[in-house]
Amino acid sequence: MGTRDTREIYGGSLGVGRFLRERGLRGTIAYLREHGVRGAVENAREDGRSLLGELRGISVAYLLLAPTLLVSAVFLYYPALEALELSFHQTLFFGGERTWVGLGNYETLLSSSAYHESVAITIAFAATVVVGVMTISLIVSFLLYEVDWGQSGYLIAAIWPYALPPAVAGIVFLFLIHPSIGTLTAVIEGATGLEVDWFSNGRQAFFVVAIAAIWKQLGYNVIFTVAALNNVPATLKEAAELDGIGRWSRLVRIYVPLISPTLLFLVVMNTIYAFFGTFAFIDLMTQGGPGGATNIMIFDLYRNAFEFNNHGLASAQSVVLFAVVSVLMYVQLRFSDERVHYGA
Amino acid sequence: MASIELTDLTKRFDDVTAVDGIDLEARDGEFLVVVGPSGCGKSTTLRCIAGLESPTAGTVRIGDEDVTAQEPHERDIAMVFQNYALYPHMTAERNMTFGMRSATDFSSAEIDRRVAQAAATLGIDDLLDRKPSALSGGEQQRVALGRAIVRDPAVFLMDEPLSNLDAKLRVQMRTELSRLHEELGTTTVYVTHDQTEAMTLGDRVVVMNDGRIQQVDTPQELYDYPSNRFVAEFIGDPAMNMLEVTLEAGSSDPIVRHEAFTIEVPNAPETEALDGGRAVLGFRPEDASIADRGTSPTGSVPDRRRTGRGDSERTTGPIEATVQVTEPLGDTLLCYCRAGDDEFKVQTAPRTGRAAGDAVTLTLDADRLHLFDLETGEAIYHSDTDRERRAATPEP
Amino acid sequence: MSRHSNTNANANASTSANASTGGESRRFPIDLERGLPALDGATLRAHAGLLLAVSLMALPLVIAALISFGTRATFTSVSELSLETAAQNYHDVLFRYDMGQYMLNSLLMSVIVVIGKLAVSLLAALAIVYYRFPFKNAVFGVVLLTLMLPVPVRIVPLFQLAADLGWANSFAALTIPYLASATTVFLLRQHFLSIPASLVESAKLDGVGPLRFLAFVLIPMSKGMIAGVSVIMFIYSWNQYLWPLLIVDDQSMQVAQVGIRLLQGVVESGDIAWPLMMAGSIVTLVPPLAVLIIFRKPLLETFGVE
Amino acid sequence: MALTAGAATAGCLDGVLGKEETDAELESEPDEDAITVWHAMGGDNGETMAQLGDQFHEETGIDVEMVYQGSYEDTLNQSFAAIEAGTMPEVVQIDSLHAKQILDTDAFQSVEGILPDDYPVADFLDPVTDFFTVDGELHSLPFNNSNAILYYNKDVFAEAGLDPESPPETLAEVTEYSREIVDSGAAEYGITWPNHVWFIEHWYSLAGQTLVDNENGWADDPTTVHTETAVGERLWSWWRDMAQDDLYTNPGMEAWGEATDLFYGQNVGMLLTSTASVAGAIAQSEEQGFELGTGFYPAIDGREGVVIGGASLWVPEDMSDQRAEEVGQFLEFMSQPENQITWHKETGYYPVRGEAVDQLEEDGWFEESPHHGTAFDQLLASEQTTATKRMLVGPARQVAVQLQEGSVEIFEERTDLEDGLATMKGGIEAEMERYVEARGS
Repeated sequence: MGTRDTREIYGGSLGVGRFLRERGLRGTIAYLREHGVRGAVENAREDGRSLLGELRGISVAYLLLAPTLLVSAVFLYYPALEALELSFHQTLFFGGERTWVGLGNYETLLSSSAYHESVAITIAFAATVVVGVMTISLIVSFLLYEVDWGQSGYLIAAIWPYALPPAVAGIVFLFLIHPSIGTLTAVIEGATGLEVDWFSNGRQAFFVVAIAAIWKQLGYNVIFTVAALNNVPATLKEAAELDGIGRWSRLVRIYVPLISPTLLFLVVMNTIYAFFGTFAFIDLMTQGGPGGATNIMIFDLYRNAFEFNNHGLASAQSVVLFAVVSVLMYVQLRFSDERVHYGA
Repeated sequence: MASIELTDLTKRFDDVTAVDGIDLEARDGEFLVVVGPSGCGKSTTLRCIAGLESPTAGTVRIGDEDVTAQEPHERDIAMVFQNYALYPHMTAERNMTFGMRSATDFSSAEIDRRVAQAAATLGIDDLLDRKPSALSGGEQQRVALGRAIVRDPAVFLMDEPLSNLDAKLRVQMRTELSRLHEELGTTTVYVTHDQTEAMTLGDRVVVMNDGRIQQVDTPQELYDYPSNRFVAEFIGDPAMNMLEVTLEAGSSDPIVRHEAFTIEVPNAPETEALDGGRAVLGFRPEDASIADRGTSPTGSVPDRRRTGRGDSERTTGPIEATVQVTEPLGDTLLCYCRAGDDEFKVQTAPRTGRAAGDAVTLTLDADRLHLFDLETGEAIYHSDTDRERRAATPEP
Repeated sequence: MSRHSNTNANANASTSANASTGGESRRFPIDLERGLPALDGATLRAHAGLLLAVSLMALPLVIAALISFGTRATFTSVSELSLETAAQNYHDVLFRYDMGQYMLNSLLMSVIVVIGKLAVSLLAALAIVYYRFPFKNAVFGVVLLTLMLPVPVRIVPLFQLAADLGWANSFAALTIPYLASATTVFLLRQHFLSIPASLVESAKLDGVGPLRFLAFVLIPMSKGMIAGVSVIMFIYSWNQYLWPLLIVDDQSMQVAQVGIRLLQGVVESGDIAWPLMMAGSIVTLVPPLAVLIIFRKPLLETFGVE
Repeated sequence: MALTAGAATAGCLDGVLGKEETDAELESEPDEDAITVWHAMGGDNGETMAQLGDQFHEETGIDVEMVYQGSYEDTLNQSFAAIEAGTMPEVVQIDSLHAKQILDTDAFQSVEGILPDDYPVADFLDPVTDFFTVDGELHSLPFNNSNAILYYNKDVFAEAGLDPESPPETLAEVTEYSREIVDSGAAEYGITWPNHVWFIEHWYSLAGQTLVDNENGWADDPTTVHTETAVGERLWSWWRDMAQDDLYTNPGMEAWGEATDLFYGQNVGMLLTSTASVAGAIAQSEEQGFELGTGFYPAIDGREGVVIGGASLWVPEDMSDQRAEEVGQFLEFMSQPENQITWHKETGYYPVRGEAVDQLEEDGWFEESPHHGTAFDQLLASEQTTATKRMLVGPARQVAVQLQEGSVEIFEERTDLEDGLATMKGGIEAEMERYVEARGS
């Protein structure tokens, strides 16, 4: 984390980091074999600080972290590993009945064209949702920031979808544009001349669900974006106005770089939302249909687990999903390293 | 009250050596100032004394106790920070007492007594129930000082406490700090990058650079007898002029030859060894004076600023130079003069109408010349012979 | 095809705004002499864009509310809606279908999760920011990685674990698995990093212990962030559906979200309960929305992510 | 809602984890001696269940806790989870479609074993006993059974010039009636029904064609589905033509509520759905101001018989004999004629006990409310053949989903008839094979 943070004044590091850096892994192991751990610790730590003092500080640090690490280990990591183990079985009745099939589940996934389609659709869906959410929330937040009065009124109206539970959002949207009994269906058909028919038209279903997912996530993004904009020093806004820079170029050239750490944070959170959090819309509106057009991975996983009681396959899918999202996350963070401007 | 002793104090951060094995002693009750450019290790040294940094090597002793491995609060020291470090959500009074109330077993009556006393000393009685955001910079700094005084520690440690204040307030706070030190007499280590502050506040001044101590001395000694080029150029504003010269044995006194002039240097026994060697001549702008066109270089020169030294006025010169730029500072006029390829500054009386382009003849105060080794920068010669006589007199 | 008519509207707003970048002067919104809000071109367009965006976002809620006033999901005219049907719907939802009880359970669960998660995350953030200890970055990475392990990915083993612990139908099962939170630790860490280092140094000089420093300095100075993060945690735990659905089968313990699912079950059995569904949805939306509105100020002031 | 989290956390920083533990114990442990019944009866039907439970409590003093677990699927999932967690209730209502999976868990005991000795098992209606008897024993207590009937809007019929008293009986007639309705503008569409496998089962059983092999799954685990048969081709081609000519509208996957809503909103002239909605249909038709008609489920051409739907009450294995005896009493109470009659009248599920039927006929109930009788008459008119005995299939959910999604592909003409039928068949065969492989035995 850049230069050493002078805040870290409790605890101690036993000089482990420095020790490793100086000697490299093999050197350290050789040293340990020769002097034993006690000798190494004795030598490695910075002089002048009592070994006991540092050890006490370090144990306090781990004690403070214990609840978080314990809960993470027991209720997040252990079940995740169990899921991995489960993915090598065929299961029935909520995992009660399980027979070992090794990579059987993974083979079915690799060979099933439906699953390949599902992966492709998921990535397209995630991209649409993330881009849609980021652009619209940025525009709305920026307008909110620019407007001098009535801000809190607009704000409440812009962030309330965040409070809406996903299942409820799904039901409400189902009723808004249900092809035959939707409240808005007639209006939309009148206005755009399109035939609202997303029960049978795959592309339409994809966009309808994407719009619902985007709409739900706007609130969360507006909160963070407006907060970040508020943190940008006001002098910059005045300076830009003096130079006569237009509103939208001001947004793109000045504000976006300055709030890029927040935007990066939001891209990561929106990606996780698009992959894992949009299941309710699919489950309530299209059930992955029509013809698998909206069968995103998390829905397929959920249906295998809870409708077909095939937890083995579902676990395999969760492993693949985890891998896909990790790769995407890594790319995002790597890509953004140069673009994100820290310390606004 | 207690003295502070650092022996072979070293502090390395990964690949950077911030403090490189320094030995330093702050006498009991002394106001010791550590001065140097940013990144010279002065703050790190202070933090090692405070215990906020653990030294890579060497020991820290306060009073006669080795505190190197002790926690900061066991060292009976108090520290004042550059940004005051006041808790924004607590009143001034709560700020001053939060530490004592949570970590010591003083009775609250005792604490209240100390707060009242400290507030009186600093004149902040009416500020006690206000929050930092409602105080000015100077007031916040006084509250920070109050927090240190309330602890009645053995040592005060101050990390550039005045640099956030505006110039006028800084001068005022300087006099207050001196008065405070007179009154309390607590041993104080004061870190600053401002050499004027160092000269005015310090009983003694430690000049540091690149993690090493360049010189420790009283302000006037530092000014008059810098131990190397760095101290010479760092102490004193405007800085001492440095000209590359060669030394030659003269008839009676050795001769210093520069491409544009040669001058005699009085009774410099050490210079014989460097006969023909190259060195660096140093003289302060106020020790050079401009002779009027008419008078001979060696005669006494009316417009030379007296430096309060009554004894014999030996001068040396002449140096022919042309004025490049003049900077009127109100009480003096600073002339940037050029002789040959070198440029140097000369401080003369104001309102003498000197202007850029004038050709002038300069004479130097023969008792205020310095020679430094070209490679090491170490001082090899100070023309003033008073040093032994003055050193013998007892400290003020 | 414009994906979202909302973007379209804003696009128009932006194009015209660019056109007149020239003499865009920003005047004080209320022009004192003339007494009228003197809106120049740019602000007018900003308001127009905002009104459109905001109304499109609010539309679903409005329609859901309207449906909850009627007896059938598709109403042709407002005349079919009436206040006493609404009263009837909301009364049924709250009492006959126990949504009231479910919401109390959800409230208790959310409050415990918020307080528990906050305490745990504050301690973790304190350790991560103010302590130096070996493998610190690895530990922080482990905490952040939990973001990638959402409930559906580990639901079966988690259920078996909770069952083995004998936690079925208990508040322990509903709350403890949620106590570790990557987002909260991350946001608190960002906030602690914005507090000047000299404060903790002067605390250390005074000998103030880390926990006292947390309780009397860090927390009072982070009230805004804590309130903001609590809102996010409250809404997250209020919206939990899959895990409570599985681990709780005694309906007196059930949470609001599963209550909606039960209402949906009622509809699936052919009974026309859609207005009830909408009433249930509106009712479950009230607490998180109230929390969001009450705490919107801290949310917006402290959420800059450096 | 004191949410000043800052002060709260500062105050109870140390004891916070302890606080949760005490809260967990405070929650009341489920009352041990009450008989817990998990059921999937929502809304009014759920209320009737609760009344019956209270009545049983008054008569016998044994407390009954009726717990509504959501849809049949949620209840099934909850049961599997409960088997794992060892938190099984005393009685679980399971849909007849999921019977095979419950049997395969070997966690349930046959109901006949715990019913009182003098219980008149033979009094159940033949098609009902036929379905719920496994290896010669009544495995679960038939409780809420139904089949699908045709609901139609007599005013729409009249407006379209159709005889309101003679509803269509064959698919061809349905097409004809629908065209009249749509052309005359009496309603937007002719007919709709929720996209659920139960309706496909009806058409197959009426045509006397088993849907899966091995005697509809009763002889042995089924290995294939009979989509590529004459019946399949006629059914799905009819369905496609109806959809393409806009005579049929798709309310959505398993969209029971949306389908009835379309019918009550008079957007569609005819509706196929379960007799369980008859009470709701009568009420809504009066409210919406149109005259309701009901008729037999339209067949492809012949009428061999309708397949039974609805659910039955299963009893888990592990319980003390004393508790089993109490549950036996409860089951007997629930299937007593009077209770069957109240259940039938309030919900529309037909009575499954002969005595109850005789009682109702004596009271002239079926004349008084003919719509209630339609499904019942349809049941009595059905023969007992392997085709009319609902399929017993392990991966029931997958079979249902594949058939339902496959149908959409066909009637939306995203695939031609032959490929559509073949894909459904292939997909289902794979699932059947996986199920047997996973179950092992």
